[in-house]
Amino acid sequence: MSKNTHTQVQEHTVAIAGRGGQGVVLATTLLARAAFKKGLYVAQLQSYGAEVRGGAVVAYVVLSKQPIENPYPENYDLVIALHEAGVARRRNEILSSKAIIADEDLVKPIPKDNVIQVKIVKSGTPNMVALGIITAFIPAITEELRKEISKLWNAEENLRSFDTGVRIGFELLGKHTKLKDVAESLTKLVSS
Amino acid sequence: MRVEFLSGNEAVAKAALDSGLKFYAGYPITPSSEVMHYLARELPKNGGMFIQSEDELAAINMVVGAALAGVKSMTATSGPGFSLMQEGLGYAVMVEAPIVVVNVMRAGPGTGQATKAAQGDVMQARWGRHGDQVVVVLAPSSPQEAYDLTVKAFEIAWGLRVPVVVLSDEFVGHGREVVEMPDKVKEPEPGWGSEDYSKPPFGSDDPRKPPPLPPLGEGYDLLITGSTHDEWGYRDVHSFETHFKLVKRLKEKVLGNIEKVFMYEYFGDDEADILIVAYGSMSRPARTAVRRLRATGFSAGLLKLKTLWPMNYDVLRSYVKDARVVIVPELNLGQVVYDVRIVAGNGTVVVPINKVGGGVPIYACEIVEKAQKVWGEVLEEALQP
Amino acid sequence: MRCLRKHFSRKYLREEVLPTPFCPGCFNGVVMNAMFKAFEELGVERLKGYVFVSGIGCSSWIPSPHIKADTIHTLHGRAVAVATGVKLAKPNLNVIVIGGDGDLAAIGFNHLVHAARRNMDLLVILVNNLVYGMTRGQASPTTPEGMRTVTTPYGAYEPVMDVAELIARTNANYVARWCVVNFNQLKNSIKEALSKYSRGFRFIEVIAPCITYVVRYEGKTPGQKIKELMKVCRPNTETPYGRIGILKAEDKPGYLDRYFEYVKRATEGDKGE
Amino acid sequence: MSACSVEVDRNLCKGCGICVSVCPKNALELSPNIGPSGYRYPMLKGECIGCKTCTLYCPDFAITIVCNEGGGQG
Repeated sequence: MSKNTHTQVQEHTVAIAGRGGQGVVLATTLLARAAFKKGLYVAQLQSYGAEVRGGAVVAYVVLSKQPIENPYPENYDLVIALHEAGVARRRNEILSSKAIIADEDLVKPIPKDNVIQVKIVKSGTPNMVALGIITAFIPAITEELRKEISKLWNAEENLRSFDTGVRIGFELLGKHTKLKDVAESLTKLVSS
Repeated sequence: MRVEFLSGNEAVAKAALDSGLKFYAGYPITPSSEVMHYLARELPKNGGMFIQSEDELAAINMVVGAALAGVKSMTATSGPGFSLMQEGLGYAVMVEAPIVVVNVMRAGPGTGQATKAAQGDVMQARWGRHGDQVVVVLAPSSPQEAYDLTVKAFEIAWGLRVPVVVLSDEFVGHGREVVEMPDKVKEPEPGWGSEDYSKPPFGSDDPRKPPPLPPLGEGYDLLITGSTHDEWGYRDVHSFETHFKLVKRLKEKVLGNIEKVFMYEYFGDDEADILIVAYGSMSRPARTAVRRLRATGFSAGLLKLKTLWPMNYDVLRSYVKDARVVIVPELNLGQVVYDVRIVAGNGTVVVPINKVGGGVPIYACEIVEKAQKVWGEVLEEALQP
Repeated sequence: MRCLRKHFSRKYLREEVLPTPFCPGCFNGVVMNAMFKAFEELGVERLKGYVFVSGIGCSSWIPSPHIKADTIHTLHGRAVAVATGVKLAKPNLNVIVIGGDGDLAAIGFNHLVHAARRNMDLLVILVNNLVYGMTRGQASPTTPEGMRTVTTPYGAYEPVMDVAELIARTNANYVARWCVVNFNQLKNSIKEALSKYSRGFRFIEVIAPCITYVVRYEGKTPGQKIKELMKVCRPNTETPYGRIGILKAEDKPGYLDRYFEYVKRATEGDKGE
Repeated sequence: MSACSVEVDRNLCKGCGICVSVCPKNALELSPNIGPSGYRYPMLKGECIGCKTCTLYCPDFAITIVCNEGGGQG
């Protein structure tokens, strides 16, 4: 029997929403593994259809300095939306998230001021660009993530897309002050 | 201590290997297949046997055969496959074969939603077989517990010669988390370490002590049958006494050891006004809900059940009796809530939260809102003249 | 007074369970004699290291509880699956499955045919009595067309399953079919399947019509049926029960040989990617 | 006198008559009396040549043949 006190639990979630075949699950797995190697507690979950390609996919990573209490957050700190199908699957959770970066071609315009729409899918391999954007919010895991990507079979191309994503991510951070809070809280996770 | 980033399904497979698993038979089914994938790779390298069976009926019966031969054996499946295994599970109960069956629950009935988490197999795991029987059902809430409870499953199965079901779900099985594992697990021993092969293999004077299981091929001339049998295995399909004695012993063997079998955790205030009873994956948002309720001034607690069967109603009652409101969140239309209703007195309001399908969890905020709403109603009723 | 001498089969039997519960004249006993004679001629005096697995049905009671050895009496149809588990868990054991046509050819056919495909190292003896004897003579997959049973009161109309031919078309090593009256051939087959062809899947079908629901319904005594079968069941000829004789005899590597080859690949550098 | 004799375990015999019909010498018949198991049992009526066919076909392990010369047992 444990009698814990009311300590605040600091858990942050990064999600990718997309379509089967875009590599959403793989991207979140790499992100989780890289964060794990940097000493964080992580939980990586996903929701996908029975079909191998084409269905709606939402996958996310919960990051914390302590063991994860609850890997089922009601909303996310940061969402990268790669396809409308994924957004539709978890509409409530995604729309109540702190910051959403959505593909401007494949995701229908979302009229909310915390949504930023940019070219993601057309900038390279979609999941790698997404990972790059996320990394701009947690720069401390960039090297671990690059190591994980290097193990993939088409590492070179993937790394190129990843770097493109990192660039897009930093550009967005420079332009949109709303993203700063999110980046700050995520960065704090690995800083100390 | 080993620390790895594993899915719940991988954690189950690793725990089984660490517990001395040497035989796995299984049939592919979502969302349990990763258990099989892992063991297909590892068992042949570790002196074990792996076979992809023609169906789940074959899988469970092969596993029973291997267990009777004295080898640690396991199978894993999901909903429809688990239904097919029920007959074999009942047989395993009758011949007292120490097997471990992992069921990674998905949304049913029928084919349902193969890739979506659910907790709808609780009653099937408990009562899915014909006749009177008890199996042990454990429900992990995370990859960490998937590891810990699978180790425990082998310990109980071999300690009591009883089938143990590890009732995981898609969230736990496919979710990946950090898992801490000991460097070495003590291999589970038959009869918790004391076996006398001169004693009858199917009878025991002490109902708490399982009979010994001599391995096949050593000259014990074992007579094993799924029909009603006496303590030496001779079939008796007529007498009341033999049958009654046998089924009672099979039940008492497990219930008599309930302190070794029944596992739970409590988190929160002593004698909490609002109690949440949860298990498996849904015990985790429940814990967050309890923390939030307490932070806003409520007296709240979480009773997390790790063992779903046999249920220790005394333990359950001891927590439920002090609560005014008991919330039971489940990814089904209400199954464990019946246990809570059995022990709840008139002064306790039992409220289920049910949600299933689409891979949608019950969120902590939903539990909090429900608790606050019901608490408000209870207060209002109490204040009425 | 001189003590009564014991029948040769009885050294392999649990004395305390005799007489058997089989009907008077039931051919199960003859199949047992053939099997025990084979053991005797192989010099096996004590069946240590042999595991007999059976399912549900009259012929499944041949080993359990009668044979003095490790016996596992399993669920209806699942004997081959349980036997597979035993064999793979303890490869040095000799595992023999005995079952009927309902058990092995109907409810358990999936396991039978896949064990044959795998060339699983088992000896399976199918005692084909043409009906479901234990449950009062319902039609089975091997019931001859036209035969009246409780479930085919106007005569069976489904085509018959030729189990031995089907198994012969798989990867099984050894397949034979004998009538119960081909006593020596049956005995020799069992001997061969335990010695010369001691690996892979070995399948022996024995035609042994149910004394109660086939023979008595034909108005014959067991003795008359034996005489009739002796005329019909000539080795290496076509009979109403299919071709009688050894249908296949090979000595290909069995499942375990292949598995251990596979293990070698796994332990000698193959990463399994 | 027959060189071989037939011994029947009357507790096991179920009187099915298979031994009578498989005997190549037609030397067996079922007794007019009922044995302890409730069935008629086989008796030697003619000459037994010790071929032991009856023992192989006896489904109840009840019949054995004892021949004087060599003391064969089967």
